[in-house]
Amino acid sequence: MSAEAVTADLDHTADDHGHEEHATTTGLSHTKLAMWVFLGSECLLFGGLISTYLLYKTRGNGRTLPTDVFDIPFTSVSSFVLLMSSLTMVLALSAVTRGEAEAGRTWLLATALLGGVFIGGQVYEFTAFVREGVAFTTNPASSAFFTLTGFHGVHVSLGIVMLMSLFVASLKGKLTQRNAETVEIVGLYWHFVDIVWIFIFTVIYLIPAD
Amino acid sequence: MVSTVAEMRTLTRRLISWTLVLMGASAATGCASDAELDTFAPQGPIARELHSRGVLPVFWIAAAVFVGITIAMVWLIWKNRVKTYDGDDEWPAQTHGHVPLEVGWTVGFLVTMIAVAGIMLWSLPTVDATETNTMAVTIDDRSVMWEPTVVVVGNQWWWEFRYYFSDQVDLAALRAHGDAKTLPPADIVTSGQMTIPTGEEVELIITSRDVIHSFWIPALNGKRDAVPNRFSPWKIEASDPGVYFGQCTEFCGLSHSRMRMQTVALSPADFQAWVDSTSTDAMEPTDPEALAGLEVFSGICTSCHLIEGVNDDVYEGADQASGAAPNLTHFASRSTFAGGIFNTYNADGSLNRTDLEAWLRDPGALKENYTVPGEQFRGMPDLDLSEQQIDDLLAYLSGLGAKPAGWMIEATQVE
Amino acid sequence: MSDTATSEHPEHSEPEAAEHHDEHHGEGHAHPSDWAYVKIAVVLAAITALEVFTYFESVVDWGVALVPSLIFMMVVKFYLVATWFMHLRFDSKLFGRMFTAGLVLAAGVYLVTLTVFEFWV
Amino acid sequence: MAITEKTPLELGPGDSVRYAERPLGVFTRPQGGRGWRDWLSTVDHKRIGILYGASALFFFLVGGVEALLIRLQLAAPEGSVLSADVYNQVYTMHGVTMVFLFIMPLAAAFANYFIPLQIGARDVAFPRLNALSFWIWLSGAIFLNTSWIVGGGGADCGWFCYSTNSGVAFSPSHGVDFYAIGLQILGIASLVSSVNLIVTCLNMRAPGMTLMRMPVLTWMLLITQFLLLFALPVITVALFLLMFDRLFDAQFFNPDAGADPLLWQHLFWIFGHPEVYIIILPAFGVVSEVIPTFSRKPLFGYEFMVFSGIAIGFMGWGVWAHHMFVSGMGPISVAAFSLSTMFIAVPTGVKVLNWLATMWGGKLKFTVAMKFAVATVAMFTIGGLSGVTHSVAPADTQQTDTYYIVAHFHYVIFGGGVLGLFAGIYFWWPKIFGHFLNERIGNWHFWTILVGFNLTFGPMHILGLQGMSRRIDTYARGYGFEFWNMAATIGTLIIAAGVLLFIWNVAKSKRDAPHLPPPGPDPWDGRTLEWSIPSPVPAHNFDTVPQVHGRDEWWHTKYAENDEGKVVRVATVEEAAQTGEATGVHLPSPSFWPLAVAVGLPLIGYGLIFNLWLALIGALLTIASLYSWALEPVDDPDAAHDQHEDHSDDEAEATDPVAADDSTESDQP
Repeated sequence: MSAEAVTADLDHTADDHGHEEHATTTGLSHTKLAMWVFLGSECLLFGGLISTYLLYKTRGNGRTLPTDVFDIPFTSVSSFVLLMSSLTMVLALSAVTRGEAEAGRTWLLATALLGGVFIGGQVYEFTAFVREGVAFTTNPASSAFFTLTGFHGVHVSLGIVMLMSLFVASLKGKLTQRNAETVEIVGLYWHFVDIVWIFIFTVIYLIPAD
Repeated sequence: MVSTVAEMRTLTRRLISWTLVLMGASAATGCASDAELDTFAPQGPIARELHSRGVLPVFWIAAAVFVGITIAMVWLIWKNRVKTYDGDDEWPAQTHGHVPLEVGWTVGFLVTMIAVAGIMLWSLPTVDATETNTMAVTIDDRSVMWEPTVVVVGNQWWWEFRYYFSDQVDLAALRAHGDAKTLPPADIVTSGQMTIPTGEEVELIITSRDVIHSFWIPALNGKRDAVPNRFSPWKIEASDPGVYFGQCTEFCGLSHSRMRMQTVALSPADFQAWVDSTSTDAMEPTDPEALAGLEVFSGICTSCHLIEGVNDDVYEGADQASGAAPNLTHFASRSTFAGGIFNTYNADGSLNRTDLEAWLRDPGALKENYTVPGEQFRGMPDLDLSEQQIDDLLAYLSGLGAKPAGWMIEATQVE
Repeated sequence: MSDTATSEHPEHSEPEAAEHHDEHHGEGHAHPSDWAYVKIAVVLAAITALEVFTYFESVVDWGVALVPSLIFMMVVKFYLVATWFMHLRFDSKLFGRMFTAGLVLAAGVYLVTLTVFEFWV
Repeated sequence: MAITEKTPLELGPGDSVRYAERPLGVFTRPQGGRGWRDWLSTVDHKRIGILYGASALFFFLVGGVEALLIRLQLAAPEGSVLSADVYNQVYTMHGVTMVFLFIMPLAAAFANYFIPLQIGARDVAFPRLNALSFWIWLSGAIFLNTSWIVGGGGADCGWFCYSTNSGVAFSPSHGVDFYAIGLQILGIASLVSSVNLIVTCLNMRAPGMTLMRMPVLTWMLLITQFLLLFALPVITVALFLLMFDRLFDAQFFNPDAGADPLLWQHLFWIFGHPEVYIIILPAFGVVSEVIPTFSRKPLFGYEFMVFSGIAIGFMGWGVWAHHMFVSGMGPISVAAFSLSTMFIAVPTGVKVLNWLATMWGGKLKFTVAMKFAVATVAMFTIGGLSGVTHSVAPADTQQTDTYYIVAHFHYVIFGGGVLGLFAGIYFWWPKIFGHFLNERIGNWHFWTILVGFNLTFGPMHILGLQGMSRRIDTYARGYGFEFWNMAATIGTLIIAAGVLLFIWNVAKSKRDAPHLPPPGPDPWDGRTLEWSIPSPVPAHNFDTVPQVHGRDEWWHTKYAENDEGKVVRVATVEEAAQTGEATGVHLPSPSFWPLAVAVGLPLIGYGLIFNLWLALIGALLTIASLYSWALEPVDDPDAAHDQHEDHSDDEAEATDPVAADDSTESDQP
């Protein structure tokens, strides 16, 4: 998508600094602004899913609730993993910005791996819950739980796809200092997914249901 | 280009059409006799107060603002219009704005809306506040003090009304533990027509067994939705005996338009009489045709319909067989059937065999319905009855309950 | 950079443009060092540990303070990630405003919705 | 950082407008310029605007036919034109079509075409994403309507689709599935487009075009984009819950399992009420351009118009539950939402008076555009005032879900929105197509529409107060509904005649155009930048990007006030207008990938409903297209300036994740 900034970029022939920031009214990059605008929108999406769960969390229809089968120590570990992936993400950006392609690549891979561990944990958690009698269709609480955490999981997975794409681009030598901004934008997305989980971890898992 | 005269004429016409719309609204109330749902013809204290406090004042305010803006606009058009700019180099004064003016009309609108807010707060109690009123009702030879309350249950596409005299229910209890599909047994369960005593504020507890419906008797109060898994309070009151019409107003699926209801207001004495005759088990048939009809009912209809004294024992306290069909114990005491869309009796008081037979022959032809495989029927299915079975059933059903009074049959005639 | 001076266009009145001016260039030097990021991460980890610690009620019973403390810790973590890792501290305020608009709106409408179900009856 | 003199929009060296021509291996980008195929690959905001407009008008006819069917059914008691089943589908699809497939895309047409022109930009921030928005919207629109053929009929739950009636047990055909998935596809389109246009508005203004100098149309469209940005995720959540319930047996709306049907209503109306302003604000913007032009005065109280627009947009978030006054949500909520609803009337009233003040002392020339604009103000006032009458919650218990409400919102949406957009169509037609619409037929069009509209919806006020419920497929004799229903049906036929007149006008104007003098750049003596460039607009929009010194920049180029405050002409249009003969402007290259991405989404939709393998194919197509898009060279590096060769290549490669992010992940993982 940052490719689309090309209108601005290509039209602006006289400026040989070649950075599209020069081109815009606010001085901000189109792409970065677009990402922030989009993240503002995402707040409403996750807000809706979280609210649905909070409304329904005790509606079990006489069957097991998600809160009955939470494994807080386990989820704590995967939450911690996701939190630390934000660190590796920001280190990746830092490295790419400095022009250290190899370090950047390593940190990108580390971020993707930590994200993968988180997703693996989620898959394990889901299967464990189903075994304990909390499936997607069990009751309103379980439907809301799986939908919320599932949406988050899909967001993380897409983030991993993006990170891996950056990683491949980096392997081909195409991820240079010049387009550090692309890393930054993927990073913004990644951190957003992380802060959503910070919210979910506290509000859904840690705060007692009653 | 159209000439000025022609445009002015059209403009005038437009003005007239507007006036007509607004005036027509109030004029329409004049012909309330053939407009049973008219919201401008309140027939009880609640509706009257709602009308005079809530509806009319804000209409007048809106009308005043409308007239003001329209006059200003028409005057501006009339005064400032030009045919062409050709050859006209004169530009009017270029006013960009005027802050005091802007502040002025902002405040003006604010004040107007504060007035409207006042109207709202002033009229809110007319629909929200409830009074504690009790009346003595004799039930099963016992006199009880009854706080007039009716549990109203929406179904696709008919209304059920439940009366609890002996073990009164209240909103809080129903909200805490209630389930519209397994409500506690009631003294009287009827459908299509809700009977209430005049001069008493009747609390309604409104819920639904399937989708959202809305209970509305315009002459007696506004409407309230019937939401599954919720019990919502509402109230109505009629000043005089009479029949007040209603229509389900929340879209509730296929035959939404054919879900109607009436409220029958009776004097307290008549109400007691209605309680006496309606709280009993069904009458035992005597003549052979009706006995054959009971046979048919027991064989075919009991999976959905319930008649107390016939198949209520099968359902162990539940007076609603499947949750899908009206209780027929006192079928003949109601002057409409099939969700309030047909008359049980002709205007002369004879049984309306035409519609009853047609209904039993193929209900779907009169009121669309469908069946979801593995689910309940949505609406009454075609039971493939023979003409003999239909005749027998009618003989049986027409004997269930006391025939309503002549004035009521006349007043409930629906087309 | 020299060609970006706002004074060239005095009629240009957007605050975000002016505010942004000295911050946005060269992410390399405007942004904190890797070490700073690691320090933030350590703080985040510590808070998370504390959060998880609340779960083991047998050790310390937080009583009524539990929920407020959890929410406070959550907000701190949220804030740290947004301001440091997402660079809101260093970047144009416009970005933060776009995000905050969504956040505040979401908080507003959903809190009202949830309370309507519980309390506004 | 501030604007530099070296703007991106400045002309580079070169000889003519040209497109990338050198093929680049396997990912050759399509070449621009010729034939119908170019419409499929266009990334030009003007062409996309025209595509939006044309498709929207097509769906206006579809929705209009549905409206006619409704009115024919209701013309007389016990109507038998449609069965109850078909009626429910038709009225549902009428609402969905008019809202999502007509007014929103027509407003999007204006937004696409005129935001860049009014702020002095060459295109939107992300041209390919812009194309993507349109194609996704179109694929969603087609998907939604294929429900008639393959889904066992249209959705039959009303456009509001309240739970639990939207459940499988109560709506067993696939119509509601198509509704749930179709609206999500449309939502992605609007969301992508809103991000794009917000960035465009904030980031691509010409030098000197500060926010408070932006034309009011652009302002209202910008507010609309923010409303879309924040409202769409909410309906997306609701639609996902509905879809999961229907297709995967989730329990979100199953009351037997303890679910609360009011959850849907809250989510729907948190979206649905801002949606009302999404519909009406663009029309307010159009009216705010047309009335000043034909009053020969600047808009009265520009700042107040802008801030009242913002206030409406903002307050629109706090009133949603006024759609639920009788739902039983509780008296405190009812009172609170009733109060908040009332005060949204304040900024709206301010707008109306400012329009009148603009006409005050002006020289009003009643072109067809001006007639539509003034009618918009008048009709919207009626709709607004009837809205005030049922903001009083207790009064609303008598009025909600009756034809009074139908009358109210048609006065707002048709009387305000549609008439306003028609004003815009007549006003900007010469700018877009280079010839006028016929004013004489236009007059007929205007008066038939206005009369037909009032005859259709005016009587509905009365019907509603007489107690006629909404959404009923038939009514019995004896309730006093006969006369006004017949009147409304006749009114609808008159509207239909007006629409036919409009179609005839479009055809005849085009046929006559060669024999008539061209309108030139500035046929109406306009005020904003789009009138400073040739009609139709050249592909590159501006030869040189204007330096903006104040509001109504173009008008001030032509006129000034002398010492006595009199307006004198300082430049003729011929002197001041750009010629459109720029050279060497480099334009973004067209691309087929947005279309390809958009084709994948309905396949996913059909797959979810009928067979998951099909969804897999659709998903693969979408993903493959997204990657192809990302890998596609952003442009031919040799075209116009080669110093960016390295840059564009890298950008393309590195870009793909972000592209994937913004276009798919937002709502549709």
